[in-house]
Amino acid sequence: MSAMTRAPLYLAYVALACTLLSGAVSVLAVRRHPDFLHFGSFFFLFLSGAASIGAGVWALLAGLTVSDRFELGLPWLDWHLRIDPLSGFFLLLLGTLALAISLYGPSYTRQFARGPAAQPLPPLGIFTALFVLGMQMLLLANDALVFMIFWEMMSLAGYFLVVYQHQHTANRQAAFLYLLLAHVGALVILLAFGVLAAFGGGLTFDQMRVAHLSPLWATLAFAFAFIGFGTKAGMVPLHVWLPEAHPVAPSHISALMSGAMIKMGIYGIVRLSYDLIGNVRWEWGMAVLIIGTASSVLGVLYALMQHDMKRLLAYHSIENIGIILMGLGLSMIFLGNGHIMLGTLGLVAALYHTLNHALFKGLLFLGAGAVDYRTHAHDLDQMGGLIHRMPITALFFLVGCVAISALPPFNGFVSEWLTFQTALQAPALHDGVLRTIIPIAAALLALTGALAAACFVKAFGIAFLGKPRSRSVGRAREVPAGMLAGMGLLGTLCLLLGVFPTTMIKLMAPITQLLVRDELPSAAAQGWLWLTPISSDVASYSAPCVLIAIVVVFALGYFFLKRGTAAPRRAYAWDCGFGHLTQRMQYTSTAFSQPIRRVFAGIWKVDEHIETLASKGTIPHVTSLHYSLYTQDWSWLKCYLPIGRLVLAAANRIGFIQTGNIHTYLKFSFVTLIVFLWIVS
Amino acid sequence: MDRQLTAWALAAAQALLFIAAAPLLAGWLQRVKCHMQNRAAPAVWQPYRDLLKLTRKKLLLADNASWLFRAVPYVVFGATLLAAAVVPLIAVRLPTAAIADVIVLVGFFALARFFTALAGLDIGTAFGGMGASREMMVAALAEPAMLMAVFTLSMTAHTTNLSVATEYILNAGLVLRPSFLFALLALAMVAVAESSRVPVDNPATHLELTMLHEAMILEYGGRHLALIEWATQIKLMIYSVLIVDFFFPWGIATEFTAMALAGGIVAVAAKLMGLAVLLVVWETVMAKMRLFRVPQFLGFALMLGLLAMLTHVVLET
Amino acid sequence: MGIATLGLYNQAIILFASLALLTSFIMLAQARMLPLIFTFAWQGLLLATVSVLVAIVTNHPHLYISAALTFTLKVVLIPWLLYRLSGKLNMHYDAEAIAHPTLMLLGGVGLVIFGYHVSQSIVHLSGLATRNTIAVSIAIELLGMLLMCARKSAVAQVIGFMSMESGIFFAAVISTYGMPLIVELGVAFDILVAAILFGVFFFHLRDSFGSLNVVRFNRLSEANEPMPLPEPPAGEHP
Amino acid sequence: MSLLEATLAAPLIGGLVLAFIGHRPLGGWVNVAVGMVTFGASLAMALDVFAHGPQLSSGRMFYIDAFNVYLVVLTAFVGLTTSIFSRPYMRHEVERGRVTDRRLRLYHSMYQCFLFSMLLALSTNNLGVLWVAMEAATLTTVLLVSLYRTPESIEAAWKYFILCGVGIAQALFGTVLIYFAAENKLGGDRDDTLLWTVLHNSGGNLDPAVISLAFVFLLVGYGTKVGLVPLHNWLPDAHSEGPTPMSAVLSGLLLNVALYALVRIKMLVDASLHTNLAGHLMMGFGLLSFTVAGLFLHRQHDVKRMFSYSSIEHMGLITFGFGMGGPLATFGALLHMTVHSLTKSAIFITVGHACQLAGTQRIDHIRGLIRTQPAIGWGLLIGTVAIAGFPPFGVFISEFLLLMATMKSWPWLTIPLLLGFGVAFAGLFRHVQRMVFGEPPPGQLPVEANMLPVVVHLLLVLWLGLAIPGFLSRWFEQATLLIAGASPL
Repeated sequence: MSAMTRAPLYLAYVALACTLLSGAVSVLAVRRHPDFLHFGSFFFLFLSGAASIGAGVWALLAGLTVSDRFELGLPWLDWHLRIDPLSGFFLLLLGTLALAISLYGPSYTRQFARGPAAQPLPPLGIFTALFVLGMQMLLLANDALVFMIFWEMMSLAGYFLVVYQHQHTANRQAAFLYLLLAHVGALVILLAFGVLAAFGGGLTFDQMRVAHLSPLWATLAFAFAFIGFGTKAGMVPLHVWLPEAHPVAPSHISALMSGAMIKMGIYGIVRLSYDLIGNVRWEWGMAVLIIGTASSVLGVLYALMQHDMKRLLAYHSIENIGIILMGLGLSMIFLGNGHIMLGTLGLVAALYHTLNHALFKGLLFLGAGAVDYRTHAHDLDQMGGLIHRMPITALFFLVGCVAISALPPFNGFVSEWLTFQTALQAPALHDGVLRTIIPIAAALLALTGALAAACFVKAFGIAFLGKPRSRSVGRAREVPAGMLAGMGLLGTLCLLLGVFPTTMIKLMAPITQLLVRDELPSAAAQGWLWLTPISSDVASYSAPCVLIAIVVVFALGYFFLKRGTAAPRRAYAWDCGFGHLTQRMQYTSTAFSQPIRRVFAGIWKVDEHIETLASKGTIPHVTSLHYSLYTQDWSWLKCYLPIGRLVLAAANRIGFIQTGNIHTYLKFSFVTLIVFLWIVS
Repeated sequence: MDRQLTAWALAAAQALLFIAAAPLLAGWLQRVKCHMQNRAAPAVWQPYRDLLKLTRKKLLLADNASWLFRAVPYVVFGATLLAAAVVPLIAVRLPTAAIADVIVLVGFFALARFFTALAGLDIGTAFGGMGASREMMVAALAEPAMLMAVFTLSMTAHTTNLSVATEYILNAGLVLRPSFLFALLALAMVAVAESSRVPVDNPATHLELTMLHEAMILEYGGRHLALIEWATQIKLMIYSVLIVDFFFPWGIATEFTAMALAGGIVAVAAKLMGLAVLLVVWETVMAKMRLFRVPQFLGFALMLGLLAMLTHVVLET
Repeated sequence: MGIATLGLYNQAIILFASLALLTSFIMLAQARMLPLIFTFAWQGLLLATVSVLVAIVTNHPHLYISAALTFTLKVVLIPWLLYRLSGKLNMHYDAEAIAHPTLMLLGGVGLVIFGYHVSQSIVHLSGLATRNTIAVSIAIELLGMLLMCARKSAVAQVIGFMSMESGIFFAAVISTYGMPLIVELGVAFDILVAAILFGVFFFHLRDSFGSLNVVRFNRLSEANEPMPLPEPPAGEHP
Repeated sequence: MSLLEATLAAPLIGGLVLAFIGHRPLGGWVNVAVGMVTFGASLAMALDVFAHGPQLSSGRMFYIDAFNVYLVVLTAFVGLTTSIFSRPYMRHEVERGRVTDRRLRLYHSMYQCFLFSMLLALSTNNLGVLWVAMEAATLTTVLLVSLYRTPESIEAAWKYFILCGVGIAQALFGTVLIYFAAENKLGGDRDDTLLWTVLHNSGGNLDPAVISLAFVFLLVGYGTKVGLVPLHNWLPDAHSEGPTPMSAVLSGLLLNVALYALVRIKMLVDASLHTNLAGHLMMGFGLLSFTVAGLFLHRQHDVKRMFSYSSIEHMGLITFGFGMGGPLATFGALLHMTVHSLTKSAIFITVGHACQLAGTQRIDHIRGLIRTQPAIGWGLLIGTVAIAGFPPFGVFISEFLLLMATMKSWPWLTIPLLLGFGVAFAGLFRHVQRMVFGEPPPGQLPVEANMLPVVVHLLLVLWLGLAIPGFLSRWFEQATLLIAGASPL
């Protein structure tokens, strides 16, 4: 019996071993044998991903909680490991992404083996492995020490991956900022554990679970945890590192970071507030809801102003983290007010969106990587027309765009719909203020969704549609099969999770059982076809029907309209009769977002520069006009820069201690002596 | 089981009726408008003729149109069709209503809009880009306003399911809810914006400065254009029916007898005609506003929606 | 108890101790090099005498050894060394301007009072009749440090250092009749080596700085070259 | 106890021998050999102690207990590895003409004498001898700091000499006062009164007034050598101007030894003083040094200077830990002593090679190490990561423990501590990153480097970070029991 019940943990060990092997193999990937990375390392990563999926699914299906310990660490504190449905769920998420990038990586990393972007390969493999290992272990950790060790290992490995192409200044600056904030965040998390340990009388999670905290201390611990993990998750205003770090990393790493790493922040928040601290309070929920709303709206608004593809995606990670936090916040509010079922619904919505975001954001980053791989273009305003050159990549990228814009029948829509449903139950609360604030948050969520749609119309339209805006883009080719397979996997999952939500929600029942001792019995009450979170009278959604309907429309259109008609004739675009079109007449990304920039002016620090060059002559007329636009993040200008300046100013001030004059030094020790003598006598 | 079948059959029939009637509404609208503006009016059936003609035309595509460009009309039409299928037109308690609630309805519109905008960008014309950019801006502001209005209703009815909500309001009888008034106004303004009517947009023009929706579909022709035009008409009808259902549901059939259904048809037809007249009056007295006054217009709608929600929470519970 | 009630030896101890204190003050005020060295030697002599007297009073014979050590080091070796060096560096007759001499003397007086205040809490342990001389020893130590803080010449600093040492030795003698032998020998050895090393350094310093004025030794100052403050980024565009 | 005498004799004899043959090519090897002998002897002695518990030498001259035994081993070990590193390094210096034969001889001989004095200071049972050894450590190193005879180095040496001399003089006064107190209470045989064993056993009945005075003098005295702000000013100069092997042992070992002396004194003081005065003073000093040094890191332009400030920072942290007392904090502080000296000496070794590579110590002129010589680049980077307190390295564990202890006993002190960590990390990393990454300046060539010591040190630190081996943890526990009077278990 024990073998069967402990199986998830053993599978997890297999995954860890494979990760280590993948790191070990890539040590051999010196310049002469790059295949050790391309095949050896990624092969083991594939196995590791598969194993962690297995472990996670097993733990979820069986609703098992298995723990284990090793004679490591401190003399009086072993390493405690444990796998339960929650960590299983995140292992599943992580494994899926690992699987995808291990399919995608072998071809993608060839650009580092030789050519202009050549880099030593072993670090890439080793730190990718350590990165994954850190995440797997922190998910399995069952005491604060192990958790912190591997939390920091994850951050550190991430640093080395961000700085991998270190000849670019941008990479170095981004990596430094990333590591700094990661370190500070980790220290704050440490404080949260410190509070729990002080009350629980020990560093193991089991001791913390049984600790009895006064509301004040519990709130303090939660605040520390929220700030610390929020830094990693990239919530506003602690997000500044994210849009710097994600774009400069290699794309499969960006996928892993944006898809998995920032989710570890969510995992931490859930683990601490629901599991370790326990009995959630609605005030926390308020904080989380407000921060989440701010993150989502600001994230998408900043994303709209970006024209670097990966930067844009990075800001959307902030937005989606905000949506997840909104779900969590609603769940906490309802739980705090004693509505267990609604709290469960919010939690499910949040976790569902976590998984969805991992899938489509991973997909989008891989797509951006594919474009970069063929065209070496990051700037949207240099792309265009790629749908003709890279049709399959375009299809997958489109799937990602539709999914992240929360459009039915894809997965992004389901989780946002669940969040809406949770929000709409606000009347169940007694507090009138909550009842008003929550729907407003919901409306802002709607705004976020609409803006996201706008942003991805821009991203896909400018990059893949229209005409190529630069020569290298015009000459692009489709990417190798491996990369397509990686994207295809994630794209398919996006569709499946969108069409069969009931199955997924059933799978997540053990998590809510573990955390809030409840699940959603009504969700699939009407059968797999109908998603009815609360009851069929309140709300229902049938994704399969939607999919079928659209397919049917296509079929009918084919039969009644297309069949028998001649093949369409091709001609110049009409364009209201204006003459020849050049690619320079197309809308650029900057132009596309101009109306929204005007509507929401003031959210950004916008500096526009227009330089006109007038011709000589009796009638001067403008010969050339150069327009440039910078949008900057207020939180950077108003928060981080001042802190940096403050520290450096203090450092400069304090220089007087080291004057170099020995008399000063002697006086220091003399005065110290006198003062102390005075104190004691 | 038998009852189930009839229900499904009815639902299918209603959906078909819905999409079939949509051009009629457009035609009626056109006719009334011409009368009001002292112009010679086309027949009410004119839209049908147009659609038929378009489907017969030979398809002409811009030279760098991609597969996406050709798929978009079907996606748009499919999404709109689904939206039509879930809105109770003549009867409530129809099973199709369970496929999607009002939030999903908004999702369908968003889906259609998303792909239309992409199609606008596909050819690479300046007009297409302009249309897409402006349309998305308008949508970004319209969607939250609409949801605020809808949330007010669904909070009152404790459901987001259209059919159930309609039935609730029907059974509640005539209650003078200030929140409903505000919600009605908000929804009407959003409807005007979303179905690209004056003052936000002007469907009857191809001037660079005034186009929003038209600019995106400039490059379409033949059956593609037919599908999109039809979808637009259906969309207008959906909005009108929503307003009717939510605020004046009386007369809609609650049981599946021939009498009741006939009554439902008559009632909804009458209500729609009345609504159309109101819309025409509005369109005649209003002038198309500058693009950057549209945000203020929609902002006002959002404000109304918020007001509706607040009054609901503060005064009505 | 009044000094009158003490025996002659004890009175002598107190007398010589106070004279040693006086020499510290003289060193503080003494601007010229040669007299400074001689004063230091005198101080050593006084302290050696005191330790002999203490040895007689409390008949601790091994105090003679520490007295001898003090004599050889503080009266003979180190002054001689300094004399030779300052001769080699021909600075016998150069004098330095002392900043605020009166102020410094007043400060010295303050230090004496402070030393007395500090010693108050501990003297009651000493069985010695002349226990208050502990205050004097503390004062000598602190005055030596003050000298180091005040003087610009490296040689003067060394003298200040040495007089600190002698103050400590003095404290050891009168409070505890001297330290264990091995410690005393070790300390003496260290001081001797230190003195020699100081001599070596005088030459190095002179060679590389051209003078023994310690104020000039500030190449390693960090006060200059501060860090530039970060500026707002110029936007994401390159 | 012959093993201990061997441990002490080896470096002494080695120093004498090297005083004659130090300049020969053989000298470097002899240096290494002596280091090996010392390390072997110390290890054997440690195992002996580990087997039979604390040992008092005949004549009660030396005393080895759980606290100092592992410091002895650590000192011998780092001495050995640094001598391994210093052989090629000094040869390179001779080739560059920065060092003559005479000075090379001086260097080798003094290196061993320095080790001897530190081992003596650690293992002696007599507080007076402890003082003598500390002073001897200063005297042996002061000429090495000025080995290059540049004006800067001589100035640095002078400041080192004067400041440490003055400080150590205060310590002497403190020792005298302790003797005074002890001699009053215990009386007995005069030569025993300064013996640690005697004093410690007599614990409690020394006169508090005298002891607190003594502690002030000793704190200021030995604190100067530990490098506590504001007595630290000599430290950056001495570390940055001397030859790199000296910097490695100074900051890796000397600071430890001084801190060791301070902690011994604190044990005495706590025993007889029933207030927590000593602890509070040390905490204040430690916290001040920690924060101030962290700020100073930001404004450095010389790489060795920067890392010496990081040493000040960590010493401050350890002092804070010891001052806080309590089993958890003491355990953390002991662990931190070990990992810090291992990591910091490894870093200085790497930095030495890096400076030879770039031909300068200016941070602004050191670039792209990882391109020119990956071994050095990675060594420096990983060393910095380790010292910055990132897992899985041991420094993280000790800082974790210290934070937890602070959280338990002084919750509100965690805030300055955390700020300090953040500031220090930023200050350290902003410079190191620029040196390691980026494009190397044209014409930068690899140098002959022996990275073995670095690898060994970092592996040890990694080991300590993942799992503290049983015997070591038992040592730490015994030491904790000794110092804090309770075991963390």
